[in-house]
Amino acid sequence: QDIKNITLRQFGTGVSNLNDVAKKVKEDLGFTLEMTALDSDSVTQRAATQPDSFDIADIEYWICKKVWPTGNLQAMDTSKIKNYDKIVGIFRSGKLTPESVIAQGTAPHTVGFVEGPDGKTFAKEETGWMTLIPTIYNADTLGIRPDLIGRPIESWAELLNPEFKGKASILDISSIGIMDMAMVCEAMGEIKYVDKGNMTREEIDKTMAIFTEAKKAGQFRAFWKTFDESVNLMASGEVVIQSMWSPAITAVKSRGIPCVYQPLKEGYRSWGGGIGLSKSLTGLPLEAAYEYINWYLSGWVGGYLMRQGYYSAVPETSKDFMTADEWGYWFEGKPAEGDITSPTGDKLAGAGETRDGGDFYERMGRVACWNAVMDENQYMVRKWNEFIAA
Amino acid sequence: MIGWLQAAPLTLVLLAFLLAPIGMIVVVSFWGANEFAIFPDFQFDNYAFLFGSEVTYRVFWATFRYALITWALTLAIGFTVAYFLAFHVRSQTWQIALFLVCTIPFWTSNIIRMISWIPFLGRNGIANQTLIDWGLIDQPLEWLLYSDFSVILAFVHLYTLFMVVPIFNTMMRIDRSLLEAARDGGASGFQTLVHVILPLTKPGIMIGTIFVVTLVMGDFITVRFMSGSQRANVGRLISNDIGLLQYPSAAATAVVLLLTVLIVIGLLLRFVNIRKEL
Amino acid sequence: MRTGNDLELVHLTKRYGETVAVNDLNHVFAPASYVCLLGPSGCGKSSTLRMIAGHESVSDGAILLDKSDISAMPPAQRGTAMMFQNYALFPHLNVRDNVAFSLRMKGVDRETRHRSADELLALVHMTQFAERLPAQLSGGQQQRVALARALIAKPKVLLLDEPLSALDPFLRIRMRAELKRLQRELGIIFLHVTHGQDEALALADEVVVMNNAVIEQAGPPREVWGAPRTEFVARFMGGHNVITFGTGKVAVRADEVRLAETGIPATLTSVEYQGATVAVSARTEAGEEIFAILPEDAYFKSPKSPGEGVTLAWDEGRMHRLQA
Amino acid sequence: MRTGNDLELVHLTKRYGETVAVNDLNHVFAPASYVCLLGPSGCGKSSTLRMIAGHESVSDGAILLDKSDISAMPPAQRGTAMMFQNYALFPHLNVRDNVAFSLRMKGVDRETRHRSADELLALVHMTQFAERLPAQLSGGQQQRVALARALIAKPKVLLLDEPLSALDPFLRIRMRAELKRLQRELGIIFLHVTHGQDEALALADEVVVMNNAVIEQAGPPREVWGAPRTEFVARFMGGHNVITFGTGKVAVRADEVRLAETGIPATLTSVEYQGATVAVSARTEAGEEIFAILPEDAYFKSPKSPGEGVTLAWDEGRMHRLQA
Amino acid sequence: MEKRPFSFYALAAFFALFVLFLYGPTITIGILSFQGPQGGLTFPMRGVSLHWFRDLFQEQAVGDIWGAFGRSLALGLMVMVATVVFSVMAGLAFRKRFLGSGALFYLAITSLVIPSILISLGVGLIFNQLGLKVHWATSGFGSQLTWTLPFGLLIMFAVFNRFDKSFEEAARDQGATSWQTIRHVVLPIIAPSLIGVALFGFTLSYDEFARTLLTAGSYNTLPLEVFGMTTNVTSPVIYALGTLTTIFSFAIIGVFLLSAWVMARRRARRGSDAGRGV
Ligand SMILES: Nc1ncnc2c1ncn2[C@@H]1O[C@H](COP(=O)(O)OP(=O)(O)OP(=O)(O)O)[C@@H](O)[C@H]1O
Ligand SMILES: Nc1ncnc2c1ncn2[C@@H]1O[C@H](COP(=O)(O)OP(=O)(O)OP(=O)(O)O)[C@@H](O)[C@H]1O
Ligand SMILES: [Mg+2]
Ligand SMILES: [Mg+2]
Repeated sequence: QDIKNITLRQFGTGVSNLNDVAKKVKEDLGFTLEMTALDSDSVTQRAATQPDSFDIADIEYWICKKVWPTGNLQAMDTSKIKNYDKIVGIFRSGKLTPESVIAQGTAPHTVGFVEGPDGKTFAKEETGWMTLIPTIYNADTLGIRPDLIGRPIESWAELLNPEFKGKASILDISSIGIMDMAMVCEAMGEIKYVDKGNMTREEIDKTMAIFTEAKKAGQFRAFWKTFDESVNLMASGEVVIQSMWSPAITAVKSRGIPCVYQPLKEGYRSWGGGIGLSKSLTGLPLEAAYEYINWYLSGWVGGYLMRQGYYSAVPETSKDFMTADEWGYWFEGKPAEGDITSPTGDKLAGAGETRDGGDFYERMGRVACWNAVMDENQYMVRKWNEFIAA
Repeated sequence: MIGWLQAAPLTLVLLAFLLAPIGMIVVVSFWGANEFAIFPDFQFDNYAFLFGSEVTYRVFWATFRYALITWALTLAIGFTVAYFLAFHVRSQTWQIALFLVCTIPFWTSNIIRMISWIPFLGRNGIANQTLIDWGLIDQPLEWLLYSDFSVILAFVHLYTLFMVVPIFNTMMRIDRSLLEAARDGGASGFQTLVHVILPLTKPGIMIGTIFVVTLVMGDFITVRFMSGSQRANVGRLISNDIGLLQYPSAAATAVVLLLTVLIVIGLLLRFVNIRKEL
Repeated sequence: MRTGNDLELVHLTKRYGETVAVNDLNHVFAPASYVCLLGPSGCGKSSTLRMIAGHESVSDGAILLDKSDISAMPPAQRGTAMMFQNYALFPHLNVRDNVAFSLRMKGVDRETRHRSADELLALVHMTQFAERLPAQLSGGQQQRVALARALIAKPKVLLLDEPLSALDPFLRIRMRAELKRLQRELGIIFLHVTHGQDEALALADEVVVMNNAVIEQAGPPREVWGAPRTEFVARFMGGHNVITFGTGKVAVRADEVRLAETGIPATLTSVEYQGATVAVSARTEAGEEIFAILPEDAYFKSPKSPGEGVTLAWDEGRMHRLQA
Repeated sequence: MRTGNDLELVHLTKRYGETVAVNDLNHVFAPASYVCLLGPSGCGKSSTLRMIAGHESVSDGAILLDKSDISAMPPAQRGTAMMFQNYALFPHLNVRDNVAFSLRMKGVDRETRHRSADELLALVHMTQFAERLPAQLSGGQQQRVALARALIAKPKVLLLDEPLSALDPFLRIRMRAELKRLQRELGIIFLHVTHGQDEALALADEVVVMNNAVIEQAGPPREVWGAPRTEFVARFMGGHNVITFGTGKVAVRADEVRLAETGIPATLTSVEYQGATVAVSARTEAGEEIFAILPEDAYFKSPKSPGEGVTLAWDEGRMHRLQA
Repeated sequence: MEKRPFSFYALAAFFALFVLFLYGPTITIGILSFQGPQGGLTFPMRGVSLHWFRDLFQEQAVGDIWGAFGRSLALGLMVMVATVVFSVMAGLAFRKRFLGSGALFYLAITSLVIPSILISLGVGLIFNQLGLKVHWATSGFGSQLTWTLPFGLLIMFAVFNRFDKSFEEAARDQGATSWQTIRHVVLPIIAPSLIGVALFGFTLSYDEFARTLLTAGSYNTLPLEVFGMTTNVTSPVIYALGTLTTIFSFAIIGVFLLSAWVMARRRARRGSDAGRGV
């Protein structure tokens, strides 16, 4: 059987499920990759309940924490991953540099490994069997409209500043939203968390109480759930400050609307995504999947994603697929020398501009917490529902 | 015998895709769940939590409120439109043509249409711009979007036609000479409307009510989009639970919602014999 | 002679786009008369009636009731009332409320209007059905309710559009006696549209025959039937033969034609038994069809069958010259 | 005498739950006869017809056509054909295809069936309308098409349920002549249900009067009209007075009653002009209502109005004793 | 032409406003689909171009519009055919009483009023528990039928309530078998209403979101795809899609009305004696 006849079905959110990737796979590897883009709720559901509907799951690490125990995914043998050694430390030991402190929350490496091919529980350190192969990740912060705010923003606490009444927003995905809330509450000095990624019920209650009060006072214009909504909220001026994702900023900017991904003194909230393989994948398709993963880490995709403002799991391979100027702008935080364009050709920055937040190490080194699933998740979800209904 | 054969496809579809799922939902509502999976069990936790939470009552109330307001508006608009089509548009061809014109927007995906309300109603949207240009307001109206107003606006937009059709259908069955008889009896146009047309249109209104009320009570996507996730109804509660893999909890809420809807509809059905009135 | 409550049509015309449904009618209906408007389908009877009632606008001309022009007034203020062919009873109201409808519209209080309604129900012998819904009544009963409803406003003119056509023949004959009785008791104009000349002859004080949007002939039934002015009226009223002579057309009543020894030879074409009489038709050598109504016993003394030769005869004096 | 194509009902009964719609009918319809089934509403006429046609199951008894029981056969194999009151022409098929429908069902090829259809259309004078849709035809034309369609299967019995009631009075009289002509030409049994005794008298070779689910009287029209067996028949056929004497009831034909100098005193209650005749009714001192049909000129020599006293008389020999 | 009363103009104006309201989003979509290449989903317009229409026919960054469109079309057609066939059969069955007809009727009503997300949830759960694969053509198809069939059935009730039984008796009298009666008489006569059922079935299916949400399997239908696309930067391409859909619907309806008009004309030319006493 020819590997070229194989079709792999991948699903994930629109963030990374790009048709250009599938096209390139066809060119470079010869087999077909079918991409299905879903909203984040559906992604979790698919992964957890419909193992037959996909071969490759493109999900986030915190989702993995929920999905892995269903047994729908199979562990991957790192020895088959060529660039395994070059994957940044965050996804292996948890440390970006040997001296880094591991941030709170569901750090990727804590759910990145299992004991063996059939392992059900996550391992503490590298075992040679990976749950997800890391693909992209980023450090998130608040996006702002500098033109409409007109003053420097330095703290997460500004999100609840009454000055922005009716012009603020956060996202309505509980696992992520609660982390943003925690960043805000901590910055306001209202709560001191033991572990933002694993709150106690009291902490959850307190956090929610603060935000519910703000919501009732009309602080928020809307909540957003999809990437697109956040872009529209910002671009249309409905909202001037909100939690946001990096490419969303890029999208707003590409319309000529000023928008800043504002680094804040309390640090970033980070997230990471990876590729998992369906349990039912065996034989030739499985081989194709490994081939795909190896290709994924070999640089082209990394370059593509980095040019959108994400980071690649194996930055050094991506370098070959980026111009020096691009690499300098995106990775090293240097001022651009010429126009910086997106993979689709839209101009994102002109000469002299620098990326918000500095270079890779500065940004990823200041991560305060990771998107998380906590022990009290169920309780938190119910509280979240109450918050929305309030 | 032949009757059974003819009814078989409908029956099978309904058994497989309606009754079985309902059964499943009822069963699952007693199951347990953890982070990632649901497991067979027999516990009342889901219900206990549901009825124990003050949010449940608030959300059910919000759902009823949406249903009620939407119903009142769709009824007022739907009745007027149906009245116009039935009594003022004379040729059948025109009636059909106008109907079709009303249905065309529904061929564009609901989601696309909902997204497009934002540039219309937003702070800097057409509506606010126009009002400011006309000098009617100085400040943009915030409540045009992401509010109960926008949610209900979208509901009315989506569901008025479901009210128009049955009312129109009933109106077309009213004998025209009754209207002349009313005029002959000295009734003004308005009196004719109140004393003759309205009572005779009741069955259509009932059927339309059934459509609108159930559609609004079961909705989750409109509320989410149009309120900017700031409001909740029962449907959203369920869909949130589903999104977070809390199927048993979703199922319990669903069972309660279903019972509520069925009770409401059961009450409405007492007033109208659907099969006869069509 | 023009007295109080008479109804006059002056150059009354109705056009629907190109069609002229009613063409320049001029007629005075005497007070307290029972008038039957008769004519073939589409001749404009309903249009005339509906213009008088106010359910159709007048294209031209005027309608004078009691000498004042009512043609621009709303139906309820004209002093006319209409009874519809299908009765048009409000299905959601019971009999009493149907009858009391117009009073309710005027804002008359419940008790008063129910009392008035009950009086009218008594008039049409429907008191015991006051609580029923129209769907629970037979055709004849419905008709009486419709009548009561039309009469409650004390109209000066009652307009009836084919009021009997929905009834079966027996009921029809009973109800027409009832109509006649009521008209006598009330002493108002009844303007009754019908297809049936027997109905018109039986009921009317005055028969108005319409054709092609105009009045062809009007007068007491005996005059119209006995002396039809035109061929159309002669044929339409029935019971007449229209025979063409060189000088013009004449009408001969069918019951005046005899089978005799001498007369016009003809071939029998059909025989219809009618009970007391037998209607035979025969074709003359000129190709004209002539009908004869023969007394039953006379015919059956020497019955003939179609195809046989017969001789037709009538008294010269019974021939009646037609104008057109 | 029993010959070939006769139709016999044997203990024919129809029950709908509790209601007995047709109760133990026994009757033989002679071949090639035009039979009218007459009776008040709800007496079971339609039920009888529909059982013969096969559209209603038989509760009890048998239907023999040509001596073989057809009561269990499907409609199309019985040798009967039915013409429906509203004609039931298929609105989506043109006239020719409507007529050819049954041949198409049998799988007859297009050309043959069109040829047969055209023959029948010629028979009913509808050739030129072959391409039209039913909605484009007038009532009378529709009726002819329905007739042609019913006849194409060459039935031995044609069943007609109130075929003329949808037509206006003029058309009705024309179409009944047409029906009679066709029946003569085809020589098959026509079984025609009607409400109207005039229609029955005019058309029928045999009149069958039903009442309360049974046959009250059957026979040639002249016999039924001239010698009604029961009070019901006498009243139903019309034209008769039923008068109670100590010894029983007698019937007197209304046209035999005269206004005379001596006789039974009575008060005139109504006068209906009928054209050639005048129908008057008067109430005797015994409270009985008696009708008289008087020749027009005789009456108008000394016209009377309601309320006046009159004296009624008739020849003793014209009284006819009733059985019930 | 009769002079129209004042109320006619008032109502016509109201109706026009209603149509404008229905078309509000459609018009917004229409305008915004001509955004310049730099423009987004919201006002202001950044130039005017056909860029997004061209873009619509090229591959998108995310998602597969045409694949999803194809699936939605296929699913819509499947649902349409099944709805027509099943509801006609059921409609025929319901003309006589049969054992369980009452229960089946109430089941259909339940199917109509059950919130759609429950069907989605239940069917998803069942397939999951039975180990079956969810696919738009199986579970998705079934779920959508629970929505379109009750509507179809109600329309069939309306149709058969007005259907004159004597047509069938006449056909049987003419020797047609039951199947021939249905094939040659019943179906052609009710055909216009069937077009209505078909259109209805297709529209409901084409726009259905909630019932397919958890039952579509690996591949998205169009509404799901559009929703999925909003997880990345959504461009006015979806507006271009909306505009094309609208134009296409207008075209279909135009053709439909035109052919109806032509047919009426052709008939009129052959003349009519209807209502004339001949
Ligand atoms: N609303 C209308 N629009 C156009 N033409 C009409 C309208 N109503 C009646 N007509 C035409 O006017 C003429 C007279 O109609 P009208 O109803 O007065 O006749 P009619 O004598 O009552 O007939 P029928 O005995 O059939 O009731 C007919 O040619 C009819 O077609
Ligand atoms: N399908 C039915 N179910 C129950 N009862 C019926 C049905 N059809 C007829 N009947 C009853 O049977 C009796 C005879 O009805 P049938 O239709 O034969 O009368 P008919 O003589 O034709 O009356 P009409 O002159 O009104 O047509 C009536 O009492 C009627 O109510
Ligand atoms: Mg008329
Ligand atoms: Mg009958």
